[in-house]
Amino acid sequence: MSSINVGYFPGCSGLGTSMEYERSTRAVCRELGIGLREIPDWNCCGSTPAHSTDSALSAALASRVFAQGENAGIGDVITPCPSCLKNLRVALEHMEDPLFSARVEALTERPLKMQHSIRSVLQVMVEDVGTERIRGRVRRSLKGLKVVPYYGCLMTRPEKVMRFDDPENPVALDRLLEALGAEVLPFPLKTDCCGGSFSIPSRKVTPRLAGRILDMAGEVGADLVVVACPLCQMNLDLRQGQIRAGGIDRVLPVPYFTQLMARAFALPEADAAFNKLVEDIEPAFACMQRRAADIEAEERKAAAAEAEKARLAAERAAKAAEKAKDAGPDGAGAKSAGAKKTKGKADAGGGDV
Amino acid sequence: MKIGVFICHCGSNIAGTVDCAAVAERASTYPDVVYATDIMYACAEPGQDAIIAAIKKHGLTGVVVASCTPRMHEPTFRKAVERAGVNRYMFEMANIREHVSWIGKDIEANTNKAAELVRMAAAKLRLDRELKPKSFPVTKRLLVIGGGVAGIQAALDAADAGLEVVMVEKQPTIGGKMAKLDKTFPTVDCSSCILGPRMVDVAQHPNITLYAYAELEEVSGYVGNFDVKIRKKATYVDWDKCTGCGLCTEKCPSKKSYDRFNEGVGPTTAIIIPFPQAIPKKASIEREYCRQFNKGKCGVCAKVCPTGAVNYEMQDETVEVKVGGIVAATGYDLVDWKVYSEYGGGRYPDVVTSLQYERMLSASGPTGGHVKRPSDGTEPVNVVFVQCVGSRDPSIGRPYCSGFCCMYTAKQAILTKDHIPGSQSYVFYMDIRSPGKGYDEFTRRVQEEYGARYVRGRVSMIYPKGGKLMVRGADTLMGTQVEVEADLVVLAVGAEASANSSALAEKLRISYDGYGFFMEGHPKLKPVETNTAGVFLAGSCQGLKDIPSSVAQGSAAAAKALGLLSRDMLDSDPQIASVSVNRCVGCRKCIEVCPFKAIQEVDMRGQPKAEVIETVCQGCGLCNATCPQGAIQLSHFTDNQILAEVEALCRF
Amino acid sequence: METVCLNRSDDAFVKAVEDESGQRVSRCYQCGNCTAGCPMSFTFDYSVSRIMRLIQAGQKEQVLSSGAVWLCAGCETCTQRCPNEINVAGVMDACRHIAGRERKFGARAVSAFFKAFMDSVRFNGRSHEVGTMALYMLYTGRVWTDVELAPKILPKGKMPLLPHRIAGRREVAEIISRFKQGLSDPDLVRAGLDAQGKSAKEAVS
Amino acid sequence: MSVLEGKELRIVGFLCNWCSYGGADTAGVGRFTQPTDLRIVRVPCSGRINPLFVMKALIGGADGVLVSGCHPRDCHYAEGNYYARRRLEVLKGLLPVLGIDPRRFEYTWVSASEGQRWQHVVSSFTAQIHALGPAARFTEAPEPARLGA
Repeated sequence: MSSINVGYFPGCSGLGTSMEYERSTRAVCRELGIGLREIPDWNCCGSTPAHSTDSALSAALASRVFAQGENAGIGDVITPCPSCLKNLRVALEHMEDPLFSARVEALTERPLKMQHSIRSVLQVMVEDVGTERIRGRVRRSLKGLKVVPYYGCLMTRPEKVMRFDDPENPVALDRLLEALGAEVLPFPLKTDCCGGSFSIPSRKVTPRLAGRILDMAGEVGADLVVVACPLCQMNLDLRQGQIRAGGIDRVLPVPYFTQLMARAFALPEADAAFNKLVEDIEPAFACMQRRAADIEAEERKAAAAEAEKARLAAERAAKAAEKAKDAGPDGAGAKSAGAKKTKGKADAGGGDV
Repeated sequence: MKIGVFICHCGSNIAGTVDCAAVAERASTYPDVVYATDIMYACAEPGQDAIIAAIKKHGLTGVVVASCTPRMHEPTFRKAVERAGVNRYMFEMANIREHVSWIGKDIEANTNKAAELVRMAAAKLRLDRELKPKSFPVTKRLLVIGGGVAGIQAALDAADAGLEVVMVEKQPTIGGKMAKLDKTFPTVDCSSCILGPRMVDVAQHPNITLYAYAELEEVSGYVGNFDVKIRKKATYVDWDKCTGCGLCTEKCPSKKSYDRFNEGVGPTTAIIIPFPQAIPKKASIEREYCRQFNKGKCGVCAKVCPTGAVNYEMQDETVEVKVGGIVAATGYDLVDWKVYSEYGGGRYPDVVTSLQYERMLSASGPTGGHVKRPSDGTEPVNVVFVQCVGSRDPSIGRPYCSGFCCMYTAKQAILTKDHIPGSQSYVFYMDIRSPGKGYDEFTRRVQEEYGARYVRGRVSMIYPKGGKLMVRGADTLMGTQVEVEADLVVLAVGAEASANSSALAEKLRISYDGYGFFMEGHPKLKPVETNTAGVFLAGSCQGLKDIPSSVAQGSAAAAKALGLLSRDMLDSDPQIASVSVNRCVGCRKCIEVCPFKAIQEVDMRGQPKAEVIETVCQGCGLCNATCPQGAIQLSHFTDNQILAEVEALCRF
Repeated sequence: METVCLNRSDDAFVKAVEDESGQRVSRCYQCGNCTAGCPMSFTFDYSVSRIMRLIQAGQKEQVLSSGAVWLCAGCETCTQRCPNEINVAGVMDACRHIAGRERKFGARAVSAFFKAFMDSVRFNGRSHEVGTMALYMLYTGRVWTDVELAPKILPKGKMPLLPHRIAGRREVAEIISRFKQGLSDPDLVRAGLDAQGKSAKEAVS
Repeated sequence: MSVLEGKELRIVGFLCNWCSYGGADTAGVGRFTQPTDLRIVRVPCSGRINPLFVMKALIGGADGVLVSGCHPRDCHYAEGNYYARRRLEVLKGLLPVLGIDPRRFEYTWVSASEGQRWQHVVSSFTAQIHALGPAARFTEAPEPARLGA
């Protein structure tokens, strides 16, 4: 697959609080040959407030988005925001029911004519682009960076609607970050809820829920928490001060995965837009570079030791073969084949360095 | 023909939605019907007496009873008419309960339908002929499939009564799941102390032949005379030579093999004797872990074996046995609990299954009976038990209760306190199911005397934090979320029908339910029989049950088998095929389709003709539907009879 | 605590919740898994499983006036782990719909935030963070909400003061207004469909 | 009264004794409500069913015929249901030639434990036959003997 062309729904937060997600997503897609066609004059999907009011109202707002896409001939759409994704996906599911679909049309007065699909940017990255191609694009590996992936609650749930990855222990983002060179630490709270939009009406929610996530990330030794959801990012990053007031002392930067992709692809700094994060990420990168240097030194040492071992083994084998030559032809054949095998292994080891 | 028709009310079961008197009235107008009446309970003694009296009074030569399913009471009524001097095959039933009164409430429609079913039965009866059974000799040998506690009980009971028994066990040792248990509830007596001697009895009984590490390959034949093929899997050790000294298992260099018997608690070797009390106590090689097989060189076990029993060239071997009856006692397997990613799905070493915990508790287990955390070998203090993992969970297709987890969890909580006096157990449960002798008292003792904290609610998630496991649950009685910091979590994993049970059922030609459990003949009255004559069930293969129930069923199956095989001759069902020699053209089509090889070609004045071997024919009628001449007819289900039923229905 | 009279179960309410959510609440056997995993449980007056129980018992008043139905974050953890495959989050959503229609707001701050958000969408066609916050403060009188975050985020240029208004904002406003007029009411729409179906059949014959 | 006028249609079922007849019993024991149209003819095995039975029923006045046997590989007589399936599939292809709508005949598998499945099979087949309406009656029903020969 050389190029992908797909409709794009940025979501409202992309214009404000998650503009770094928006910028890095566009830059990374450009780099990977994914053509994004923004839905013209798109509207808000209604988010939690709409589906909390009425399912048909929520679906009607989603339906207008798809109708706008239709006008531009767009059927397949991707979005970076899992909350938008869930609303749009649920709307499409519900609208398969004719009565529900008629209720939605009573609100929009714009019946849909095309087949529509909606997926997340993350899904396209792992399913269409694939981790191998991503690995191939890496110019500045994230080797030495210890990360935990935080998927949030909606990326994989509800399972029947999202149909993406394991709902309890997703690994798509893990694989993607590994492809960028980062060390992905096991993180048991990958899909725990951070409190979502309830951080505004209820002050006690974020310190407790987002706090628990940051706490665990710190405990497993992460340099940073990688996210894929604007709401999660805001709760974990912007509100980290509020959380710290609740007694958690660690500072953890919370970048979007697309920002790390932009950095690993060596895209311009404006594309990665790390300066938009509230908690500074640069100390984490500095730490990464120190660690990377240590790792490389270790690897060189190990490779040298391996090569030495292989050399000695080869020598021993050669000597044995010489001895065996006197003993008889059968034994010699067998032994020298063994020696060759060992040598081959040493060569492969050398190639890795 | 003089037909009598009896319409059963079955109390209100039928009469509630069928006007039985009206059905009887309509039946009295059907051809050859000379007597028709409705009756309160046809199957009860007064009902049977009334039928007999009517036969005598009206000189009836055929009887129709409209009541429940013939699968239930056809034999009952056949015996009754026979007592009145009418051939038992001059009898038909109309199923107006399961197929009419119980599936709809419209009295008009039900009454009409019942009357039509009676008309069909009467039309069929008019073409019935008197039939007489033939008798055939019985092979007095019983096959028991599965060497768990149910199979052992069945085998020993049958063997003690003088029957020859062949036992097939797919693992290298008998003992089944019970052999893995440390103690048993509610007495907390040692499992191997009570099972061990029974296992030895199996090995030493002169009437029992044991094929361990063997599987049933094929079954043919029929009740009284089954032909069975057993595949003895290659153990790569000649068991005639092996003394069970265990030297090979000490010296085997492949020390990281999966320990099946110990449920993977600690590794084992590639050549194994599953456990010290194994029966037979013989070594076998697990090929997938063996260096000789994987790398082509090693041979350590062969070198150290003092009797030269190891044989890497060994092949599977097939044994053929003739038996008269079969007891299936294939037990159960644990549900694959790894589908619960919220419990770690196998990623957290300190989350173990109940069966693994049994092995940890067992003095002969891999930890020597010391409870230790698999992660760091430390002794746990806070132990959380989670019940209903894989039970009562429609979302994974296991909506049923496994039946024994409540009890073994209580037992394990008691044992935990015994092993680690300073420990605290927490048990998450939904309902405590303890209907057995001394069972509920037992679940009270664990709370009152042993201080286990029972929490009514499911666990939503388990995750590691700081060397501990955080258990997020609910206490629905308090109405709150609860959290426990645990050192060890034991999942009371539910059970399911053992792997490949459906394939075995198909070999035995018995039915199984949607979960793979074998179907009993009747849920109440034929708990150990199946619908295939001569095949019986014992233990959890029929439905999950605890040890006492499995043992009881083992004995019951043995009793049923003995009842069958105590006779020298069996009566064959005369509802079999027969050939009209005039019509038969000797085309051999019937011979080709017969699944039982019950038809042979004979020469009749130079003409080839088909002939049915009466005691072999099972009465399926496949030949009847195949015969292009209509020359071979299945008695009691002839073409004319079935067409008469169709006609009785469609003409009106 | 008040005695609950079980004879006075509001069956119409149970049916309304089941219709609105498409779920069968009788499937719930009160295992508590939803409560066990609920991240918002600590803010609830009744735990989720209690809400399910109250719905089963037809205790309409207690359900609709509870704060819990409004404080559910819709994270779907309960739905994901329910052994009986009940979309519990969907049931909570349905209770919110019914409570909203009956103008019962058990958690004022939450419903006010929802209203502020929807108003922002109605005015602009898209949600506007600053505008939503301003409306929220106006509706609740909580003028100092998150004010300490302003110095962190404003210099980042991530909070534009002016909304992005879309060309089709009237269309969006009309969707919301038609909804308020009750045009998506299931009975009304069904009647309309039936009438159409009839006329279509007539046209054929 | 032939069929309950306007309420019922004539549906004939041929069921094997071991699986489907048992499944219908299980449905009854479970009180799974079903339409009342169907009348069941019990045969030992679906392999006993001669396609001519089905044709005789359809020509003789049935509006629908339902055959049900054991699941593949689950036959009480080892392989009767294989033969049944082969024969009945041929029959289904033949029906249009005889001017009979093939939807009036269905062949299915129901095991003895599948009461709920049986309920579903009966309900949907009955609905299917009701949707097709009463079958056209042949003016003269052919003699059974002629067909059976």
